[in-house]
Amino acid sequence: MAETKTKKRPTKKDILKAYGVTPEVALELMRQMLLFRRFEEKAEEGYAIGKIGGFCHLHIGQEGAAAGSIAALRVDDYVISGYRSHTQAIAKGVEPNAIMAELYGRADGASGGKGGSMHIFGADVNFMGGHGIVGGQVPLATGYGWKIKYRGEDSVVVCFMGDAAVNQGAFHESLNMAAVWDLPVIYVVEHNEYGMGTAFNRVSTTDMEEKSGPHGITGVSVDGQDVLATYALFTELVADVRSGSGPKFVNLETYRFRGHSMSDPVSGTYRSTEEVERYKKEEDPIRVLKEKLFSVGVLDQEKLQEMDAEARKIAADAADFAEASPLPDPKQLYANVWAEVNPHGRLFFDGRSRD
Amino acid sequence: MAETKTKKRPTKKDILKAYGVTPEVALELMRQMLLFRRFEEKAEEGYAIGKIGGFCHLHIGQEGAAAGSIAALRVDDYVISGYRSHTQAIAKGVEPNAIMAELYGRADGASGGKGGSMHIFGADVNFMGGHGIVGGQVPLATGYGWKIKYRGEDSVVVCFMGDAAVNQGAFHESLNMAAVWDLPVIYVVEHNEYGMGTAFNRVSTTDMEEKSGPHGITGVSVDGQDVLATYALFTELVADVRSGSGPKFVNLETYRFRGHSMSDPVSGTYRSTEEVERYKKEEDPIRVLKEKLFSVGVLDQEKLQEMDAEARKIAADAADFAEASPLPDPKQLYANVWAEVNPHGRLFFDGRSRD
Amino acid sequence: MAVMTYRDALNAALREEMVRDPDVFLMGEEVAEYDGAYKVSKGLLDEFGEQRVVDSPISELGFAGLGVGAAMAGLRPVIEFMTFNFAFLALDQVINNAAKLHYMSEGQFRVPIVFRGPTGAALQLSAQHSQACETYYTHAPGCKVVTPGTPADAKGLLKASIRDDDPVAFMEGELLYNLKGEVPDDDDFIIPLGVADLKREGSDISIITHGKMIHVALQAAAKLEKDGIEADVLDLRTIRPLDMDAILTTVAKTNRVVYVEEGWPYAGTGAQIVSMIQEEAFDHLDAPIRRVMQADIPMPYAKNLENLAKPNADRVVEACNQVLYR
Amino acid sequence: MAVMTYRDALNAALREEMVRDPDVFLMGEEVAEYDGAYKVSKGLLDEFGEQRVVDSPISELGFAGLGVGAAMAGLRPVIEFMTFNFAFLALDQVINNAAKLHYMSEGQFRVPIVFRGPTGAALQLSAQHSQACETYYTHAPGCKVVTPGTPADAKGLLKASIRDDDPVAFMEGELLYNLKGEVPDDDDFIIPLGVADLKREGSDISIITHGKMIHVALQAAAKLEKDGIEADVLDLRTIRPLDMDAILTTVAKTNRVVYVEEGWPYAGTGAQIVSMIQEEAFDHLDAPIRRVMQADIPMPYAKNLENLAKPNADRVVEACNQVLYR
Ligand SMILES: Cc1ncc(C[n+]2csc(CCOP(=O)(O)OP(=O)(O)O)c2C)c(N)n1
Ligand SMILES: Cc1ncc(C[n+]2csc(CCOP(=O)(O)OP(=O)(O)O)c2C)c(N)n1
Ligand SMILES: [Mg+2]
Ligand SMILES: [Mg+2]
Repeated sequence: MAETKTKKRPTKKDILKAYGVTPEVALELMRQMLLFRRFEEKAEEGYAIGKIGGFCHLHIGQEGAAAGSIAALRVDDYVISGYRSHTQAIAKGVEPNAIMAELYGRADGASGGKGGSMHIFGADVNFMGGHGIVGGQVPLATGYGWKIKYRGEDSVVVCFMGDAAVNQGAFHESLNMAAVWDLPVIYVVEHNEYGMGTAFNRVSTTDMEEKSGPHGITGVSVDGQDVLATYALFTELVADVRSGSGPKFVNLETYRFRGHSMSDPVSGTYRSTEEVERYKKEEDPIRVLKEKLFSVGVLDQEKLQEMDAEARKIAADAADFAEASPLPDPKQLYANVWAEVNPHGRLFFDGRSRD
Repeated sequence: MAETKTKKRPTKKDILKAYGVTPEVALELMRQMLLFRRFEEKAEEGYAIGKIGGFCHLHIGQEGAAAGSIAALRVDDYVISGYRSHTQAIAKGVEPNAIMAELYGRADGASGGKGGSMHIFGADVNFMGGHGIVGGQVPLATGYGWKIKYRGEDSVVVCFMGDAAVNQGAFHESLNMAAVWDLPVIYVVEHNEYGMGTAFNRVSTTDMEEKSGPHGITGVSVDGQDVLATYALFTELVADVRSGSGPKFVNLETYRFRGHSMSDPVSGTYRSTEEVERYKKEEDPIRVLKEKLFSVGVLDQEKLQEMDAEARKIAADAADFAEASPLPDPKQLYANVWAEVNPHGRLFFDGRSRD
Repeated sequence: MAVMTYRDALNAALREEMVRDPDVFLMGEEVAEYDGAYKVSKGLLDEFGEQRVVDSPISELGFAGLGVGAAMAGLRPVIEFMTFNFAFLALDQVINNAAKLHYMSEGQFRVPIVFRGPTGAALQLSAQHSQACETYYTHAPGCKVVTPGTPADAKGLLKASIRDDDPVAFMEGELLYNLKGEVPDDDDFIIPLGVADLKREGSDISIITHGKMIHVALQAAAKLEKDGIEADVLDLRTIRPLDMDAILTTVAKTNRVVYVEEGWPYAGTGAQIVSMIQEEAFDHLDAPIRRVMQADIPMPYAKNLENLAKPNADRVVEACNQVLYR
Repeated sequence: MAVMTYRDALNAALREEMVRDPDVFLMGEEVAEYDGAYKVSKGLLDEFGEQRVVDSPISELGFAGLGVGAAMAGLRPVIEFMTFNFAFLALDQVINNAAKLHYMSEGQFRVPIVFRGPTGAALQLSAQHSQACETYYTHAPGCKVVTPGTPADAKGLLKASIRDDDPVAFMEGELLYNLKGEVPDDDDFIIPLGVADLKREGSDISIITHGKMIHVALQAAAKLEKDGIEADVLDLRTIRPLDMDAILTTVAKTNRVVYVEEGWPYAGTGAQIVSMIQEEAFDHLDAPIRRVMQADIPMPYAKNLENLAKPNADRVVEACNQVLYR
């Protein structure tokens, strides 16, 4: 399976035109991917020194997904994801500082320190999380699509999930409803070949593209390591969906360069070191884009280093910000359990004092 | 939708040969369908006079499904179904007396009066119920398939469900597992066009046959009102599955002549009286078979009446048996909650005396 | 005041709230064209159209989750479970999403959703269709639970639940749908969540209960009255929020308590309430509290066994006599 | 006696039972090639092959139900939930099928299945990954619930659970997997379900608890000891069946009770136990029973908040002092 992933990509001079992408957009995608990479490397550091706890799932190697898809969205479009979602949050506009502070479990975190890595939210920029139950976000995304249609709006929802999520009933129930009610949702599988240690072909006898078929939604595949191709596809899909063409399903082929979470080895158990090394060498989305942009003269080593330095600075600043942010006030322990505290009756039953 | 159901059926002299069915089998299928019809009419009577309570779902109009499929099975093959399952229980060998007594809630009922219409079981003849949660039996069927493979046996599982069940996550999760592990299960949708009052095309944008596609299981459709066609298909499928060809999916097209359950009107709300009348006239599986057998001289009016009288007698006897059977002993109230009552510790918490 | 059935009271509550707030919609199996399996939504499709009264596929997990998403997005969904027995399939969306998202996001999202439908046993529906499911919802913080026992309570509480900004499991009784009672006409007739109702006054013993069981409790109280025993019958109405003040008041008055509940005993709502009473009113208790519950078994089909399994007035009277040491 | 971790004790129990009975198999996410997310099934794939140690898709409802079917059919499945947090998705199969089929069929089917995995909070896993899920399983008759707190108990109880003819929810603690303790070597070392264990003896107060919390209770007892207070620490070990005799014995001895549990308070196991003690040992109680539980909130991520939310020894000591009127 893994062996067949290398795709033919345009390499000629007019490459950006072939993708229908301007140099500005291409550079912005590079800028984003660099930021994602440096940010998550910083998170890795934070985890290693015990500043970050719990589960922490990185997108390193998969940066093309968030960059290529979310760049095609408007601010009033919605993005929702699973527990591997730092880069999508950044792409949608959640402040890196707030994300890092959330990873650190601090008061200035995106979720006030209550969510952690798996539960980043940014309601103001329409980033709806950050969900920990595999497949659990898929019905929620469908509900956002429902609301858009209900109100006659023209926003679009992009719902990310991992390849293992398509084996959850929630996925199938949701896609069927989205088709029946013609909801403006793009369901995107970040197909990185593995769900934890389980290769996709060990838990499915069919290809990813076929998974949406019974619900009347055609699947389309894209090389997610090629951010330009991803961007081009999403530009088209988002326009289609916005104009009322109903739900879509995208098989975004990608690969994760790190372990499943921080406690999982990168390779050596369920996948070989050679496999990972080959992907890192040939399928790094940043390198793939860099080579293209170098070849057409839109980017050079110096400019790249400048951009990278900027990315590193944002990431370092985020870590500093997080470090400087206080722990959540203990008074917050009982805040926001209930959106409405009724004037009558008891809502808390632990018998503890709450101030 | 409903309008397109009438199928071309062989009408020529060598009709049985065309189906690959012997006269004996054809007559046996007729005998069974008559029994199903008369049995359930008796149940209707019992319900009308208050002998039967709760939910009671009839197969009237759908007799071809159980007859045509289960006749192709061996005793050591398994059948499992939903809450509409009287005829499947009879076909698999549960005594009509025991089923009727169960409907009456009596001690001699198939489940000792504890299950009722929705929960008929016959472990001795490998009829595994009788399940009330839509789609809930589908994972169980998959577990039976697992056990057959685990033990290296060559039995086959037939799992019935209604058309609405394919929208349950349990369906998709099960079919995927069955495909991945190559389990000997035939999943059969009794597609009677409606889930309660909801026409299938209101809750699906695709045809039933496509529902198993993403799991790598091809769907095949059959005219379930043509019991010979049903029998022919199942004979073939069962042989295939027994020889190791893996799971199958059957879209068995049929129609229910009664309301969803006893409290549901036959027609006038979600479907027209004309629609129901047309089906009863043109698509009654008993009549369809009768016309065939009359036309080839395997059956005549006299013989049919004889068979019908026999069926009526079995049904009437079942009602008498049920009526004569005592209510369950109150002592049974607490029996069989636990298969193993541990020597230590409390298992019941109602503080009541249990003898 | 109009006399109407519990069913019509629910219907009126839905209609009024849908008129009042265009963000309210109803989704579930058979709620539209079929008027609801128990006809609670009768006429609403005609009045509000198919965008606001929506027949769903049989996908409890899916449409419950769709409702949660729609609520996060600003709508106020009413999700009907044909019965709560089927909602086990949806529980992940209720507990892990609806009940937690407000907290996990530090208040960025509200989830103003009502999950409603019948809970508990009807008549001879046997094990998979006869469960009182309250515990599955009360246990987790973040979800409110409402169990009305009369038409007026059904109406006033459903309206309050729809207006509440938190997820509410609104649990009805199939056997109550035909029950008639007086219901105030006022469009803004609201019964606030968290206020118990003393359905009968007495001073000898407190019978505490909720939902369908209030009628059993009242029957028992009538029987006790003939024996010269006067019972307080306290209807909790909502079990989260819980009107603990009302509970402590009746306990302080009578010093003797019987708790009546439809469901299974182990870790039921009653266990919680008994536990709190003994903690907070220890010195007021003259006798141990007894609970009258369903037999601790899956519900059997046969009519005689089912009757034995359910709580009834005689059992309540017996428990009261024990608590009164008579 | 060998000293081994809780993880290895579980592993040994699985291995021994798989050797003993060819009908026992293990299925779940990552249990085979990955050795289990928490390495509980390490080496079992190599030893027993892929028909008996099976990696499943992420389909909790599906593979739990597959297990129930396989159990009805005569096998003895051990179904691993990576954690019980994910098992909400499977609850319909556990409650509506596993727990009821024996009754509904009047004993025609047995469902000898074990659902196992960690329950409760680990470290900073936040709201969706940090739930103590016992109540969802204890409430319904038909399902047994086991919560071992030590390596020896883990081994003896898992073996007993696998051999038991009923469905068992076997709930482990992620934070216990590395805990070391003595474990008898005997291949037939079984701890019968329904037998509590007095983990510490004292006569002033009874601390009743189970699972991971026994260690918190023992810490609290050690602190109390310094203050001259001697506590009984009763580890229930299995919460259905429940060793009520042991509970009543310790209550009769000390007349004062604190109950400690990891989960949420409302309708937790503790509520049930308090309710029964007050009913069955009313006259033995010298003070109200207090419960020490998780804060009644979804679990927050931040370390300081998480620590505040969890029960700890100081809270237990405080509750004991209250019960002792000190
Ligand atoms: C319902 C549920 N089951 C199991 C888990 C544990 N788990 C977390 S991530 C994961 C693997 C998911 O893989 P995939 O969907 O491919 O996403 P990826 O991690 O590769 O991005 C598992 C099994 C969970 N969080 N939720
Ligand atoms: C999970 C679940 N949801 C809802 C119901 C209520 N219900 C019982 S039968 C039924 C319709 C099922 O239709 P279909 O699958 O087509 O089977 P049919 O009745 O036509 O045989 C519904 C909604 C249920 N029993 N289980
Ligand atoms: Mg993956
Ligand atoms: Mg149907």
